[in-house]
Amino acid sequence: MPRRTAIRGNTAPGWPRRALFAIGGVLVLAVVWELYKALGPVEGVRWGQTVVLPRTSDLAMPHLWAIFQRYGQPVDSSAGSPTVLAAVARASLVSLGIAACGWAAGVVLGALLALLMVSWRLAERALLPYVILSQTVPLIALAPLVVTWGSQIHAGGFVWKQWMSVAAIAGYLAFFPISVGLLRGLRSAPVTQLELFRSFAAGWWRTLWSLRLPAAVTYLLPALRIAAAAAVVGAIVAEVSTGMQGGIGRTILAYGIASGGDPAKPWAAIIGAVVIGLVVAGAVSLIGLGLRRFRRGEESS
Amino acid sequence: STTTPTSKAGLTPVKIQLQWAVQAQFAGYVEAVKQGYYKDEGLDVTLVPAGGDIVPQTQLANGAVDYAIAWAPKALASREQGAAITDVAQIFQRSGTLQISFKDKGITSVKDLKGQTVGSWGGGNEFEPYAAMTKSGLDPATDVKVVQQGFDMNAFLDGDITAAQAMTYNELAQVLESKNPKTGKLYTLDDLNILNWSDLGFGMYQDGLWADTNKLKSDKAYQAQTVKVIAATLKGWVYARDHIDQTAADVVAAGSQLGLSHQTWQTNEVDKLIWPSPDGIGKIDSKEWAQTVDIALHTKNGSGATVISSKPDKDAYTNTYVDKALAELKKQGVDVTGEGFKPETVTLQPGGK
Amino acid sequence: MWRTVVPPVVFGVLLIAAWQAFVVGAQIKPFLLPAPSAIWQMIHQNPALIWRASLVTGGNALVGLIAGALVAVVLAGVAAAVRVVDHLSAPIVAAIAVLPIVAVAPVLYTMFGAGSQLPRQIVAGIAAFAPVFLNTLRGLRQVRPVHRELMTAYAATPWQATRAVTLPGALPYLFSGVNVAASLAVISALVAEYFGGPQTGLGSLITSAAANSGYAAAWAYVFGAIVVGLVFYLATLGLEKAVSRGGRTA
Amino acid sequence: MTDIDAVQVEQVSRVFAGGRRTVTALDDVSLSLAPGEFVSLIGPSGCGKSTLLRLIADLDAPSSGTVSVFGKTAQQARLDQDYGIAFQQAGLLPWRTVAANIALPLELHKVPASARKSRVAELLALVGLEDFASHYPDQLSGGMQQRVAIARALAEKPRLLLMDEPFGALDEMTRERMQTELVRLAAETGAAVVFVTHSIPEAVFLSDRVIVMSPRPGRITREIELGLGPAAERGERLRESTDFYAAVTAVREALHGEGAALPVGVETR
Amino acid sequence: MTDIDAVQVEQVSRVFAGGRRTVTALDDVSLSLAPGEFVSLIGPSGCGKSTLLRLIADLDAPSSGTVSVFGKTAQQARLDQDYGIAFQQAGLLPWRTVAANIALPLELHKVPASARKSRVAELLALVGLEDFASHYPDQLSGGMQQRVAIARALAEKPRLLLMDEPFGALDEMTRERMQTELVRLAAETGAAVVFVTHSIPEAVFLSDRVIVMSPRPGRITREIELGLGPAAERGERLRESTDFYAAVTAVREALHGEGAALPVGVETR
Ligand SMILES: Nc1ncnc2c1ncn2[C@@H]1O[C@H](COP(=O)(O)OP(=O)(O)OP(=O)(O)O)[C@@H](O)[C@H]1O
Ligand SMILES: Nc1ncnc2c1ncn2[C@@H]1O[C@H](COP(=O)(O)OP(=O)(O)OP(=O)(O)O)[C@@H](O)[C@H]1O
Ligand SMILES: Cc1ncc(C[n+]2csc(CCO)c2C)c(N)n1
Ligand SMILES: [Mg+2]
Ligand SMILES: [Mg+2]
Repeated sequence: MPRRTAIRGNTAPGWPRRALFAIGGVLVLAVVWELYKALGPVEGVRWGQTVVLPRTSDLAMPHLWAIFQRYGQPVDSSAGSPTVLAAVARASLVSLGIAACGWAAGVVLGALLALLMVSWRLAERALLPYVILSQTVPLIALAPLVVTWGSQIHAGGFVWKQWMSVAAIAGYLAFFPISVGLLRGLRSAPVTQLELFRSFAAGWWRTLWSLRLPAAVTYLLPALRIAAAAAVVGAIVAEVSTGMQGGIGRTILAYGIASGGDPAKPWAAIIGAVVIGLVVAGAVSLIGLGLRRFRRGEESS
Repeated sequence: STTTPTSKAGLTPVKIQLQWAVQAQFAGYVEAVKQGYYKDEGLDVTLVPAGGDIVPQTQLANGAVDYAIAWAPKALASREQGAAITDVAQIFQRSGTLQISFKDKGITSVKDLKGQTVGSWGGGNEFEPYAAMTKSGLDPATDVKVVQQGFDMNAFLDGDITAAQAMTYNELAQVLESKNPKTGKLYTLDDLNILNWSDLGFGMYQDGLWADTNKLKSDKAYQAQTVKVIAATLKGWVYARDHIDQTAADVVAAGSQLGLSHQTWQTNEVDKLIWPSPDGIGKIDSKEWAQTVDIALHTKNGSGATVISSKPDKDAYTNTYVDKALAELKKQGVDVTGEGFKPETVTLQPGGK
Repeated sequence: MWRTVVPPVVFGVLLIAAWQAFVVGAQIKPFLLPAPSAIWQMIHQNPALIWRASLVTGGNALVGLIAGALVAVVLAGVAAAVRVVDHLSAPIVAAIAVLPIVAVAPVLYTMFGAGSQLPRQIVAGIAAFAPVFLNTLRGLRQVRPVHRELMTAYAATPWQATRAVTLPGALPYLFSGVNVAASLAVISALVAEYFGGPQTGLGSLITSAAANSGYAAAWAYVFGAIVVGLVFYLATLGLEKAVSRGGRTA
Repeated sequence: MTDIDAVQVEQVSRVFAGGRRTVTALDDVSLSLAPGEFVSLIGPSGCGKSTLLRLIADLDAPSSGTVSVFGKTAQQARLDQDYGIAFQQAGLLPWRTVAANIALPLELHKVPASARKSRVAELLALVGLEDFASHYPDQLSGGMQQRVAIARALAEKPRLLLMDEPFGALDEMTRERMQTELVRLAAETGAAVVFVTHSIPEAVFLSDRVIVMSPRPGRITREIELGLGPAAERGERLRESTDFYAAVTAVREALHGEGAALPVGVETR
Repeated sequence: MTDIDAVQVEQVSRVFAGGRRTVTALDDVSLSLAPGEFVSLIGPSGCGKSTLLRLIADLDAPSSGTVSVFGKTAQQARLDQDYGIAFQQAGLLPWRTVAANIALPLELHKVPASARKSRVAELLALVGLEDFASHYPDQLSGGMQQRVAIARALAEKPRLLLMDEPFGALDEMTRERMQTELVRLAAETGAAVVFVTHSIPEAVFLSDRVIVMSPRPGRITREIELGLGPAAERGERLRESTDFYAAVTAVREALHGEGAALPVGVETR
């Protein structure tokens, strides 16, 4: 008998408390970092030949305040050079935009695949293993192919741009969680409800729209979030792979090249990359708010 | 296709594929754009930056760009895979690849590398040290520990790599822009032992300008355009030779993400790889070419393969176009040999700022 | 068995046949797209090299996967038990989930030394951590009230309750995390080779070959990577079957 | 009966060819239902009650034999929406409000919004849930959910209602109230009903006729015609009447084979 | 009664302080149970039956009043493992075999392996599942699962059995068989039983005493002492006897307040 246990008190802390805890977590990490840097050996803790705890030199672990100071200073000595913060923010926005395109492309491709697999069992059996294996193909091998074949496309006035290659690669990473998650979600509609729709003589599309898709929302949302993170990672890797300028991936690399004399600089860019990842994941969570009514009964914590 | 679309102001659009991000390594091209030399020839040139996995010569062969800058050995390997490309101007006359180590390691000859951790970029940039080691009786697979070298020099600075690969114009500067934790001052050349592959006789042709072989054969307009591209480019390099500081500033302005002192150093060092060019900048020397081919034929890389398996055909390079361009420039009174070139002494700032 | 093996095999064969036909029919140059036959030839020529490199990369991925998964499980256990830890770790876990390899790998080589395999293993471990942590935490939270009350009724100690109910119940979740983590660990270990470490793995071979337009060779090494990924995937599936016999969670 | 039969099941068998062995869920079952007639199917677990219902609803097809509904094929009847169906679980869509759940079949069949609205209001009143129109299913008790499912089944005024243990999840009191309601509703709308249940008193209380089935292979073993008076008059009193107990005893005996209890350890499913 | 009471509930209240409003689940409830006595709790949904049972089991604590079990506090009784408990859902661990599920409490209380083995064999025989020892729960029917849960509750030969609607999920026939078994088991082991149910016939069939409760606030409204003869002799015949029907009617009336049916639309939970 489906007795509801929903009466349980809502023990999850509210928004402000959660945010406080999150800040606390970051602070704890910061303290651990600085403590280890202060107390750990410069050469790192070794176990036999390998370093098992990191080196504490400024090169390996710059002071956190050095990183934050670096944000306020100009990128380089040339006239009119923007601050690192401005440069990282601009590069992050570029990557964010590309990742968003890649994410959208991945969502469309992943959804199409999921629909194909859900409507045709044989397709699922034949395709699913390859969907999984597709993710073990390294981007190093893929990037040149994407760039090469992309440049062959000239349809009308359309010209394949470099950022499109980056977005395509981001999409390649993003489609995977979508196709797997959505497939599960579309299959999650209970048999009784599917039969109900059959008893209403509802067609395949109606059933998809009114039943399968709403039922898939709880699976789709985490998939969208994972796909967003994957798209960001994909965009950043692909920027480096394809040599695209202006994004945060390229910035990380460029600042990394300078790290020998300016160790805080690459960290400033890395933090930028993590922030876009979090922003994108957070933005996708907002989609979840819009779809709240499809998530009734989902556990809050 | 033979139809060359015209862009704004009747200029012909041309794309040149760089090997890397915009930096002073490509100063001549940057200046040819900046000083309007391409425009004077009726060309609207776009410099296309590359990244880790983009192979410039492949981009050229599949028509994504009109010209590409490439290292000869890698370009020859691509030719064996069917890429129809031709070296039409060999800008860098000397190889700029070094193997550097700290003085206290005592590595003064190739033989001293035995048993050491040797850095390598892989990806076709490793043939010079491999050839040198093989010649000296070292087996790169067993006698040294080859470690992948990343984009930064931290592994070298931390001592994880004893002898690191370095371009005179880039990674060497990265080291010299770093502080020696023991002294708190920047490292200097006195702290380093340097093996210079070019001086040791293992140099292979590096940055050259490559064009599409088939179009060179059949497309008159492309032939004429190639001469123009080369002429303007060489003029850019002349400017870079004569205005080192301005060039460095222009490179930074063109979007290089490294600092000014680094780009000044880089301009100066790149100039050294070009000037003086007694035969005229861009000329391919058949003896040097033969050395490149010879090393490419006989040196095995980490996976046991040689760069190329047979001698390249005669389309691999030609001086036809560079000769025309040089003649043109000489008529304009441009100094294309740089006999009197004197490198400057550049002071690097911490972090290359 | 028949139904699960035949369709993917047939699809794979068709795919490869179409690829071969395209390359041969349209006379695609090898530097644009290598033919499957050419790739196969490269595999055939150099099986020992691919095998050795696969062992290196696969070994790093395995160490990373095991370490990352262990840390994730332990931390998930603590987070499930102590709410404060859960809330404190939330932003850090979220950040780890979006850390790009390109950003962390160079830093790790600087922190742990570029001459060893450890940074690669850490990269693989970081990649494996997030999915295992998040799934396991969900699994640990999913203990059915009946089971929890049963343990109270039996006056079971917390450790007994954990062992008898919480851990076994969380296993399927843990494994669905491990399944995702497996292929992530492989790809991450491989990409990390790009930024440092001994040049003995598949990643080094792939870049090296690709830079010389040796795409047939590059794809022969990619084939090695795919096989390693497949082995990991099947191994985690098999492990799941072996450990969680007895069927579904409630 | 002058009308066409509401349901006509003729010599129907249904064999499931499972992995290792085949299961004969129904073996040569025949059954007919007059319009407006209320028939209950009762029998031990696995005797094929649900299977029979699903064949009538064209959610499954017989291995042999024919099923016709109002003189058409079961499939045509389904496409014409001649029946309403309710399952053991309410099967409401959790993301739709009560009103939207009831409106679902109307929406699917493109009934205009205004007509839909008034019909939903009618149905809400019928099942006594006017105040809950904009609640979501998880805000309702099990009994209320079941009433929503029943309202949904009635939405298109079907001439035939198929119900598979719709009250299984309810507590005894709610269940008895729902039974009273159902009898009233069926009488009011004149619908024929096929009602699957495990409960003997429920079957007796509701039906004009109880059909007793036995498993392996699924067969109809007895049909018991009941004469407990017109639907409208059934109520609490009936449940305590001697007639009622007599009928319950009769069905129990038909079901258990005259008191021959099975030994423990032999499962009937 | 010369013995100490098996259960002694004295003036117990339980108030849940929920988000917006407080719910008085039990209000001043007193109850005592002699050793070996079989008592059923019956009442509409939400009247506090489960809450009362959980207080006795020390799975929850009263807001006021005291609960003692065999003269000790409920907590002490729980720690001493004086009771066995079975919930509405069987609550078996899906990753343990039938035998391992039954052995669970013995394992947790460090009964040596050999003793455990023989006790499990005994229990399997008791519930007629000897052949299913190494099956997993998902390979069993609902009724078989419930029997495993009961065997588990009996594993440590408790002097008190607490059962919360253990037969709710079973079909009528299996349910009746399980009832017969339970009466026999309780009589054989001499255990006192507190049995929660929604089914009037079930309460009547099983119990020495039926306790009727009413909701909001949860109170005991009636206790009905039954004299249907010794446990061992109850069987199919009893269910059809006039005494049985009379008792069922008596409980029904106690429960429904003499035929005063509630209007549809007012939920009792
Ligand atoms: N899809 C199926 N595949 C194989 N066997 C099936 C399938 N559906 C039903 N059966 C079998 O057919 C028989 C009848 O099943 P059915 O669901 O009709 O029983 P039932 O009378 O409704 O039982 P219950 O009272 O438990 O609902 C059972 O033995 C069952 O195992
Ligand atoms: N943890 C809780 N928090 C708040 N209220 C509760 C909680 N547990 C029970 N209640 C409330 O206490 C009352 C009694 O609940 P209880 O579960 O004891 O009822 P019950 O008689 O067992 O009902 P049912 O027949 O549905 O099982 C109900 O109104 C319920 O909503
Ligand atoms: C992974 C990796 N590959 C190559 C280089 C070296 N590199 C950077 S620029 C340049 C000259 C050609 O443009 C060369 C050889 C590196 N640092 N890291
Ligand atoms: Mg059924
Ligand atoms: Mg209860």
